[in-house]
Amino acid sequence: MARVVVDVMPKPEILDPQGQAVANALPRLGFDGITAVRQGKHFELEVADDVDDATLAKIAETFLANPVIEDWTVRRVEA
Amino acid sequence: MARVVVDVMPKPEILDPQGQAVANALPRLGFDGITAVRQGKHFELEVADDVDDATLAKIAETFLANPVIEDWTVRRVEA
Amino acid sequence: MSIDTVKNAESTPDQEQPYKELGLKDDEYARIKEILGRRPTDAELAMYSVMWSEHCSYKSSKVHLKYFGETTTDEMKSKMLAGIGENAGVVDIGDGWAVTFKVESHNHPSYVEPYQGAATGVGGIVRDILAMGARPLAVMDPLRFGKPDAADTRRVLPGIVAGVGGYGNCLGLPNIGGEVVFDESYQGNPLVNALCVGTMRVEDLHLAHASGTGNKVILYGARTGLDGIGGVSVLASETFDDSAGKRKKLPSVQVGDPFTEKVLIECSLELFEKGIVVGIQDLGGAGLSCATSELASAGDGGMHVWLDRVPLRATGMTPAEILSSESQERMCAVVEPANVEAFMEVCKKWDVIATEIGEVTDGDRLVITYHDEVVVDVPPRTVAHEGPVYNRPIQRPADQDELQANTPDSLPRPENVLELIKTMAASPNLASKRWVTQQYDRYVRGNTVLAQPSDGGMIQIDEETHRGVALSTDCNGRYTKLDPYEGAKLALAEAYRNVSATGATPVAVTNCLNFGSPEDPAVMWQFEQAVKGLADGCVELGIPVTGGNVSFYNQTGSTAILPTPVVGVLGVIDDVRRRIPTGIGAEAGETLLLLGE
Amino acid sequence: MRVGVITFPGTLDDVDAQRAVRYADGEAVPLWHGDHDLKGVDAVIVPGGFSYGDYLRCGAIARFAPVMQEVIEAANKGMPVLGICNGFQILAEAHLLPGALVRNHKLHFVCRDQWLKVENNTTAWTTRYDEGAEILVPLKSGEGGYQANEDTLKELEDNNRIVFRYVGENPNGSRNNIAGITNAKGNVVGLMPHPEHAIDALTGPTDDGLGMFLSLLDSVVKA
Ligand SMILES: Nc1ncnc2c1ncn2[C@@H]1O[C@H](COP(=O)(O)OP(=O)(O)O)[C@@H](O)[C@H]1O
Repeated sequence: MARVVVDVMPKPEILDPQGQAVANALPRLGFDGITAVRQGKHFELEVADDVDDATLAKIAETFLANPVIEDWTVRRVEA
Repeated sequence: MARVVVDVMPKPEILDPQGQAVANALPRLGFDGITAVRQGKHFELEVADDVDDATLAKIAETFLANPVIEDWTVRRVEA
Repeated sequence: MSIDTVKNAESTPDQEQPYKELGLKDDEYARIKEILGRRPTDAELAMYSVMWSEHCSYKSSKVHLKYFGETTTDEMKSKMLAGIGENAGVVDIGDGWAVTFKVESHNHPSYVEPYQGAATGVGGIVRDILAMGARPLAVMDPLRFGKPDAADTRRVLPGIVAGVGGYGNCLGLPNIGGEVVFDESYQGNPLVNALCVGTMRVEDLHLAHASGTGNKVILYGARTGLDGIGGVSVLASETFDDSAGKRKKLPSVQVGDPFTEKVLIECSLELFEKGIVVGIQDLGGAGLSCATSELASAGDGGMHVWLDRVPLRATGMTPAEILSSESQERMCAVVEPANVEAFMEVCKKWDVIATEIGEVTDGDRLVITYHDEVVVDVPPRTVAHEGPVYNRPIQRPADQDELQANTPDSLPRPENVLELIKTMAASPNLASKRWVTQQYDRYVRGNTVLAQPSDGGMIQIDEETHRGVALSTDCNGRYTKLDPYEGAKLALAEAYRNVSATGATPVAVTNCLNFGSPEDPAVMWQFEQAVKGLADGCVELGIPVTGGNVSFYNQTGSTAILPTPVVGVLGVIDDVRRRIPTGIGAEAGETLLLLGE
Repeated sequence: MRVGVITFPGTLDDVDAQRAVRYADGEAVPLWHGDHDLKGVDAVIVPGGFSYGDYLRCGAIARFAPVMQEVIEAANKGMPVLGICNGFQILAEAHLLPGALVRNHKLHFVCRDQWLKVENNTTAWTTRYDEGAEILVPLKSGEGGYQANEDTLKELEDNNRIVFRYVGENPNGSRNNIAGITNAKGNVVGLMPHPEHAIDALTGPTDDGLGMFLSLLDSVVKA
């Protein structure tokens, strides 16, 4: 068993209303110095050992992320 | 400027319908060997250099995550 | 970054420009040069190309749409406060109330990115209604999909439905009806039409125009980013030097922010209420290009815009990109100088960014500067209202007779009627639409009198008098394919009947004409016939078409969709407590009557 | 009876809540998210909608609004507070009520007429109902699944703090079919369904929801 993390983020040129809402709220809560926030998704997958990187890349691209508006990264982490 | 990543995940004992939906869909799409999926949030913050770790921890705990249902991690990454 | 200025354009008359990539034909480009007496700047080219596109200029449909105006009698017009040509038609419904409604398409964007395409479709039509000075009240969503079990339908349908709901629910606009129709012809080209209805006091009607020299032009709402500028990015590679990095072709996808729109609505309504807006225009397709040229063109003077003042979300945007950005949730207002401060105060209360970006001038030119350099200097009417007009070839399809000759007489009669009924009840086009409609909030704001699964939606407008309106949208593309003239009439008749069946009196019509390529003479024939049928039907029923929308190029390869003129009918009811709910069998012993032949 | 109804940016059902208060012969007092006082009201309704777009988590941003600090203080002193839908989410985020509301188990927004069973008719907002009564009101939410840890659930069950339960198929995956709960004192109630949309059969499925606002009238008059 391996653990795989996929992070999916809105592309830089795409509006990120969620991140923006967080960024706008922080100063109101008394937290200064946070100049930008972007919000995406974080997936943790338990993966059988015979699942190769190409398959993981395919899962991320075709299913976990929407390539039209999102970028993504895939990485294996220590279990 | 520093870049800070906060990952927020549903606690293990809390139902995660989104992760479950992903896990159930994968075999239907022809991807086998993924035994579990959990879905959370991934935040990327641009942070002024004078914002210390305690402040970041506070932002994560009081705001970005809901400790009743979520766990979180905070880490600084190379810009 | 070197900017293409008017001065530069004058001194480099022979510089090649990518007008073809921007969708302009040789003769259209030649006409722009003739109008300006020089080559256009990049920014001007961006403006003309979006504003002269089929979508914005109605260049193929204009000659036919005229028929609506020609057939509308004074009597039909008697309740119309604003008609075709405005952002949306407005009808006087009595008691001092005016109602405005319109339906628009967002077909292609919803195919590319179903959730965001549908969401921003709702957002766009809501801003159209807001730009009339009205409070948006409710939405409807006529939808068309390919076969229900096709892979592409599975891709687009859930996203489109979630997008319509996600945006509309968050705005607090009840969804009071719509359509879900499946047909193979929509595979690869789903139709997402969105209707919005709004209301205002008659005296509060705001028309989009910029008049009064010295009045300020204020852009308010979201920041301007790189969204939806797709095509125009071909210009960027010419103006960006390598150090700035050549920008890759940008996706023409816009992401909606319904929260910002909700705040924009409340903010705008407060501005209207305080009477501090002279003219207003929403930013939709073609963004600032459209808003500035239309405002200036409809006013009585010229306009100067300082483009560098526009608040941006991205760095290094060129003037052409700023002008063509389709960033959502923005509006443009014309305000008297004395009221600017009050305007800004209201925006501040709602946390809405507002920026004075321009001024009405006494000239007759739209002049846009960027850091003191003139990048646009054009007669605004040539951009907004005097685009090209085409009288495209029309040809009744050769197989139309054959199609019509193939009548139901040739079909076998069913042997087991019960089985037939079961089959029909289970067919996707007749089955319950609850999977879709239960994702939409139909209760919000507490004025919904009828909604799904009623024949028509009904909204109470006045809590004291109980005056209200009813709406239905309908179209059967298969009828329209068989006979576009009669099919359009049938769509009108169905919507009219559905509104009547709620107990309301039909008073006005809007439409969204979804067709294939206007360059196909057979499609143009369908279009011409459908417009005639709809207009003639309206004369027979005595209610006017107050507005609408045309969506061409709905086809996969060379195969066009079924001609789909979606017709929306608005009705008035003076007391919603007298509505007629759908359904029979509330009490035993009721008598069932069949009316008609 | 003066009842404050809060409006945050993105609140939608404030007009409905105000109307419901008027139907119960109360005076609805609009409260703005930035207000620093409660204008002397006898009770507060935190209405439904999408405060701050429901970005981050439903209610997560709204709970920090200035007016919420006043509400928290007043609630702790016993003022009746009702959170409906987004309002329930805000009260949970503000820790006036335990647990949290998460995405519906089927991942879709659900709008439907929902039967509820009244489990507790002793709160400030439910005395007009019979215990065990079933009422029909709209439910419309995308994140209405009630979640809490086992201890909290036990505490709620053992102390009769579950006010409403869904009848029939669980619409959103809520633990123990919970539709609404109360705090230990019974003055703060939160529920996902919308009683304010069921005060008149003209615009709602029933007028079953009116009882909550009439109950408030009773408890304010009594107090
Ligand atoms: N996309 C939609 N959005 C909202 N309401 C819809 C949608 N599709 C169908 N409806 C509603 O569902 C009900 C049933 O639709 P339908 O089966 O098409 O009825 P009919 O055939 O009588 O027009 C109607 O009230 C209609 O307005």
